[in-house]
Amino acid sequence: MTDTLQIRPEAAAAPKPAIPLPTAAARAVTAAGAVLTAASAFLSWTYSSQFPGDLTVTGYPGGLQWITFTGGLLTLLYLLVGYGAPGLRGLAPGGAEGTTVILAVGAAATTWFTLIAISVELGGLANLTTGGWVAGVASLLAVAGALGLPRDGQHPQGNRLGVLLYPGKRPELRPAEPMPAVLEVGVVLLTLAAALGVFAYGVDTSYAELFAGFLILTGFAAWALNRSGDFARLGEIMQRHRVLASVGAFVAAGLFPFTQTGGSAEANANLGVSILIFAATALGLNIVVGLAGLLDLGYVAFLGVGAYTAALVSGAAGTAFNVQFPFWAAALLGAVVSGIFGVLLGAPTLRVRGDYLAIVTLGFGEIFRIVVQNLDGTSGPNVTNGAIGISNVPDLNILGFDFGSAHSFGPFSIGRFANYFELMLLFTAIIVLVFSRSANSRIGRAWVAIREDETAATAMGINGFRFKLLAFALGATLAGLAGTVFVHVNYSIVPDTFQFAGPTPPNSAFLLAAVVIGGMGTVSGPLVGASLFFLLQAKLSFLHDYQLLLFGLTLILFMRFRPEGIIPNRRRQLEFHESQTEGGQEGPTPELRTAEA
Amino acid sequence: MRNRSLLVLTAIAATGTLTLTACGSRASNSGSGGSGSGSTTVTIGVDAPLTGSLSALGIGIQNSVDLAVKTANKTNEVPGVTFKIEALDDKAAPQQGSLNATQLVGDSSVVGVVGPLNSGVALTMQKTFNNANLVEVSPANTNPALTQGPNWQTGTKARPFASYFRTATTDAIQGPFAAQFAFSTLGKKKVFLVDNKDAYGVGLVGTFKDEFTKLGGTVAGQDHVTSGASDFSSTVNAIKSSGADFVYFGGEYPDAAPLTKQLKAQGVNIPMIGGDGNYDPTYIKLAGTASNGDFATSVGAPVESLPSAQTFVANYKAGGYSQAYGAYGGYSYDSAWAIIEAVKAVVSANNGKLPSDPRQAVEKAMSNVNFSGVTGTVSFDQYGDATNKQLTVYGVKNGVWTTIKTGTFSG
Amino acid sequence: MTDTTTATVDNAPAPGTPLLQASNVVMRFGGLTAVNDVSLTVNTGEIIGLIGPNGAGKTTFFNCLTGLYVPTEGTVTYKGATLPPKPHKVTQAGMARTFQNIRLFHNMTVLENVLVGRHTRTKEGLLSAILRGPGYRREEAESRAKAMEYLDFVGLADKAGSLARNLPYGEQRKLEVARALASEPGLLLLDEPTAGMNPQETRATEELVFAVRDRGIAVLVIEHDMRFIFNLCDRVAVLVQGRKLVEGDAATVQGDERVVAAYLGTPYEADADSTTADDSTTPEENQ
Amino acid sequence: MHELPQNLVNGLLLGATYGLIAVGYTIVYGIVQLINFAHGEIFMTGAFGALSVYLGLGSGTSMWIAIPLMLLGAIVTSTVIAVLTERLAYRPLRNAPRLAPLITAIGVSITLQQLVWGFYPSAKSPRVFPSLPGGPFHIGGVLIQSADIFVVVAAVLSTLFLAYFVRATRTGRAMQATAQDPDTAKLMGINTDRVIVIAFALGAGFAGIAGVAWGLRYGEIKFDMGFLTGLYAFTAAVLGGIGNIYGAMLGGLVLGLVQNLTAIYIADIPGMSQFSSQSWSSVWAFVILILVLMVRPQGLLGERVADRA
Repeated sequence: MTDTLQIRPEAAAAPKPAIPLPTAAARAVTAAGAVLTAASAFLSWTYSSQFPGDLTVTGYPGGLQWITFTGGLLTLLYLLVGYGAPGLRGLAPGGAEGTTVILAVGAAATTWFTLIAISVELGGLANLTTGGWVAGVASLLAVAGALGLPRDGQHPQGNRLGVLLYPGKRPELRPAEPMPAVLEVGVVLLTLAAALGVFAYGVDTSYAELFAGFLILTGFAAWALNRSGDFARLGEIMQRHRVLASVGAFVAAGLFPFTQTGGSAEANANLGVSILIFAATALGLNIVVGLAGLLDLGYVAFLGVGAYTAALVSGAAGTAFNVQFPFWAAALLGAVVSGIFGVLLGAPTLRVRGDYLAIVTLGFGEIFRIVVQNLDGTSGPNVTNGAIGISNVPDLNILGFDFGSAHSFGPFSIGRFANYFELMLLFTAIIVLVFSRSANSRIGRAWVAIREDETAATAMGINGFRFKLLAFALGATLAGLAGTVFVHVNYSIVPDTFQFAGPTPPNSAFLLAAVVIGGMGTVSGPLVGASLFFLLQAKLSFLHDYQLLLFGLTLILFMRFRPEGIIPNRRRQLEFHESQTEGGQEGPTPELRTAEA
Repeated sequence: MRNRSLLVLTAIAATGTLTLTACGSRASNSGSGGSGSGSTTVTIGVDAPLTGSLSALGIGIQNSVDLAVKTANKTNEVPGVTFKIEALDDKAAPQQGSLNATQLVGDSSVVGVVGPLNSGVALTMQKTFNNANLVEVSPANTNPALTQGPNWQTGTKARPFASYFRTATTDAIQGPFAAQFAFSTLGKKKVFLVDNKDAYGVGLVGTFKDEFTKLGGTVAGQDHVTSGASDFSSTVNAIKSSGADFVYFGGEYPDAAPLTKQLKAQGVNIPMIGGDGNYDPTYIKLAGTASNGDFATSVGAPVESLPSAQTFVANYKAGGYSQAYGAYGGYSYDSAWAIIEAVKAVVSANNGKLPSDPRQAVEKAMSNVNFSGVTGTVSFDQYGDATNKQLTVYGVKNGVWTTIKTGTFSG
Repeated sequence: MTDTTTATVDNAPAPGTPLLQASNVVMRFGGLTAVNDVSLTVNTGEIIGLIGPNGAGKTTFFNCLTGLYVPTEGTVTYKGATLPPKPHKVTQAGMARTFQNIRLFHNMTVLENVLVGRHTRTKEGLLSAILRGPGYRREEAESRAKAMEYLDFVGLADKAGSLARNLPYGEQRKLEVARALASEPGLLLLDEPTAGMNPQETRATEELVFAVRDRGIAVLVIEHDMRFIFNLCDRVAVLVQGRKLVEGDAATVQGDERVVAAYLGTPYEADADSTTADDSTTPEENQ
Repeated sequence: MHELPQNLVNGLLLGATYGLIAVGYTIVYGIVQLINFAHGEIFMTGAFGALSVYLGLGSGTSMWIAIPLMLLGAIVTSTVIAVLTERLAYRPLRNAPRLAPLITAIGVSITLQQLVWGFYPSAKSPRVFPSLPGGPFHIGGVLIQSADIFVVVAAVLSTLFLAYFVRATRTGRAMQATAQDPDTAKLMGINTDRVIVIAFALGAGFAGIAGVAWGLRYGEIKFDMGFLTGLYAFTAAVLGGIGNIYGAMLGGLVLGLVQNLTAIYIADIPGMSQFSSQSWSSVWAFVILILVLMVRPQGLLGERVADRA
């Protein structure tokens, strides 16, 4: 292997810390701050139990205090890593000091978010007890200390993002020597368990403040782990154990309903299955948008085609055809019918001009809803029962397993929505498989080639029209497949669900956002993007009136500043594995195509 | 060694998050603790669009239920039981409705739910509530299929969900009532039917048409418009050339107002009759003078003619709510009160104590509820529909809605 | 004789068989005649050069050969069959090209770029890609082996995993050649392969072209660089203002006064002229 | 009979409004090959700009004074917003992959719509728009409102102005040159950035006029009126041949007729009676779009342009 990479390419000399402190003093201040922050979570922060989570108890943390507690501990951990504590060295291959700064700021952010939320909701700073003030001051102390730490990482000059770059960028890393296989497997499993834990906690957050605090800390922690290089290391290990990691990820996801107990279990399972449907559909859209570079703005209509098809053959009372197909046949039919619609729509459009597709699909999304509304027997033949929709779609029963009722597995019992969660997980796995396998094949390479440069792709013998149509139809098919589950989960289907931009997912605009914000062309991007997006709108419902506005602005800002989405382009990883035979097609980067000008 | 430390990190992260998960539940427990000793607190859920375009209606529903709950607590309506409300925002979206339904079902203190506003939302909620025997009372759903099954029109009525009730009057009553009014009172025999393709409009026009033709009237023509459209000129022309002597419109005022305006501008001075979707001051504001002479039916007697309604209005004002109770305030109050009455019946049947799982009992008690509410006498028939069939016709005179006729639908 | 065998030296057809024949090609855009009655034959085993000042219609002519344009008049045949009017079918038939301004798939790796070049020589569809049967694995492995071989041939084997856009300029040119070769062409069309290169790089390109020819692949080169062309080509054709001025070996062309006049006589005008014939094609290409 | 003349007139009037909006799509697309999804919202903001001017004038103002001011308000509002979005959202992406500006356009569209919905007073429900005095007039059995006359005058004057602008002014010719070949235009010393801004501004101006016309004709405006109308206008632009200004007008007229006539006369086709209602008219417009793409992708007046994809 030729190693053309440098560990630390000519970075400018690291700038001075923001607060001039001797290193030892800085460490001491940070440590004190971090410990105090964590400890303050055991104090009472406010007098009134009115604030959700009841932060009045001294002795153990509650609600948002747990978030602060975790933030304090993480800061301390990476401070110790930077100090070179035995057993921890190497936890931050990309530099611990920058990581510590990020975590300290993250901990302070959640803490102050909590304090401000208390003051605002209960009316005034007077509602904070001494414990609250301790937490606030301690978290700031940790930040101050961290700002006195020596700065590591790369510090490119003259960037507009300013303060965001204070922690520095992670230097390029040399791949680590593999660990013993047992250890690596352990790491993979623990990572998956941790991911499941974080996800389950996020879904289970029962009030908006907790979710917001959770989100703040998770965001900062993700940034920190990326900065520290731990994500890169984990990525390497995952790459080595790809099969285990992907199978494990699905098993972990499958365990999600079992982590949910008590009254909110079904509600959380319902949330879970809704997220899965949304995410799987977004992944289908990612073939069209991310791989082939075609903008489909009416994608939810294909979900609708699949859903209506499945509903019509579900045996629901009052539908035009009084038939009941077995679910496998209904699912297949839904997918195929949806795919046919994709071809019918794509064939005339894709032949002409790529960007006409965007507006034609936008039109189709609207028309689909209007047509479905009209096919009610008075203003058209009765197919869809019009605006009233198809109700009372029966629950599935596959091989004697009744999806409508609760089932117990040993000590665990899962309810209706958890059943559908598992079913949808299977469908998601299929869609992931289709996506990743087609992406890493002759077909996927042709798509990406078309996306990158259609003229050059054509000159390489790729029939542009045919492959664009294939991508479009495949995307439609997968959405149709997701739709067949969708209709059963919701018992019913009405035309109003299928809007371009509506209040809740799935709708075409949100699907596009999940793909764009998550990361175009990646598998995990839309999954993460969809989960994040869904939880955001579900948990922070007070933002609902501004939701679409924020959403529009987010699209603009992402396209401007981070067109590759939140899942970073892992292409660079490939550079370490030059004999690498398989690599995901990652999203486009803000490349300037000046060469062609 | 660096490899080991990675493991350590992961372990810490994993245990940390799992601990968090385990401990995250204190919040919800302590949140529902409530007040007073010796008194059981039960929750009445509310599901309505609290944000978005329909939020005015949704908040009206929420506030009215809140008023009912406060009133019941103040008068100690059910001894030993304190009520509280939990309002969830369904954003007028079926998916959110489904999520809310599971959440309300999961909260064991919930004994009944008021809502939703939209029938599309109701479709996704009904079965979830029904599986849990949790009573749901909608103040606003008017589609007959929700209570009488999808084949109600062909005469095979079958109640799909025993837990679903409503205080709103169905299209099956309002449409025919309007038909009788038009045919008998106004003496108009030729109608042009227009609906806006939403569930409410389609249902209303369908039932109107059946009754009107049964009475001997003729349908001169029919058109369907897309909700949200602006240009109705083709519809107006169709009406003009049909020679109809009035228009029956199924839908809401944002579509009805421009239609009646464009109709009159083309010189077609025939009245438009609509349902309670048209009965809104904005209708007159948008249509201007073109609305003069138009009619709308609405459910229940006019507020000023019912003392109970006047009390409600006064109490609502006194309650200090920042938003109006809206079109469904009275029904929402009655819906909540029906649940309270049912709980009362359950408690008194169980020696003054609420059973530990009262949902099924409450569902049973609902069918026997009978009280004088804001909108008249509240009770439910074998399908869960309100038995109150009192309706009122309002007409636009000089730019305001005025009461024309109050009557009870029969037949 | 199949397409695939032309790639290897052993089975190379006897030199001298006509491979590509363009006869009386005329290309008009509205009122502008960009290519006027040009005929050109490329025989197997030959390296043919096509030169001319800016705006002479070289690229337009080139586009007529690669199926991007359908000539207004005249015919182009490859191995005796009329060239299909679609670029992708031209490649399928056995002609591969590079671009004047390098057009790689920037966000794909070097290896993937070459694998895309294998497109016409592989046929696994979507279903087999998803099912990954033994046939698929075999073909994919074979494709990768072949692709690596071409990378090795152009000297980029050690960069297989890098992103194409991270390659230095000269290597990007090489990659374009490797990508074109991967489609196992009988004729390779190079559009200004040394544009922007220093003398050493130009030398290396020269050798690469010879090596390509030695694999039994005929080459048609469009170039500005006279020295490069005259070193390289068996025959050179000169296009001026859409017409073929002369055609012959290096000495003949170099000695022709009209060629000298065409190159020296209209230098500035030629630059301004770039807006007409030659560059009228760029908008299509540039998108 | 269904009063054919009246239907024709109504269709043409609707179509003229579409045409005014379609011009904006066609100019911008011709120059930067961007489907400016936000153009429908530009139209909508123009209408709200005009309404703001009207409300600011006070109720006593004569409509003859108010109308020119409202037009000015509409044009200024839409132009400013269009130029701002071009400057802030689209220009930084000039060299980005082609998907980026399209997605940005979607974002701009939603943002503008939500800004009006959330922050314009009482814009959550339709807002009443003033109407023109006078009328209606009977002309040969056809009833014409005074607002209809406004639409006709606006459409005719705008088209004439545009024809003059493109043919006879330096900027207009620069625009044509840029549309044909941006790179060469740049080489020839044309400031393409400026041309692009002018294209956006020009399109927005017409959209603003269309906004006023819309408000006057229907008496109300709403925050989401730009979405579907924009879609129709784009269809009109494609129908007429994208890039061709007269084509946009022609496409608009044809589409308006199609929408109006299908809603009534499809019923006369045996077996199709159910598909003839106002609620199907948008479906027919869409079918027309697909048919045009299949049969004559360059549009009615368009020349064949090689696919730049």
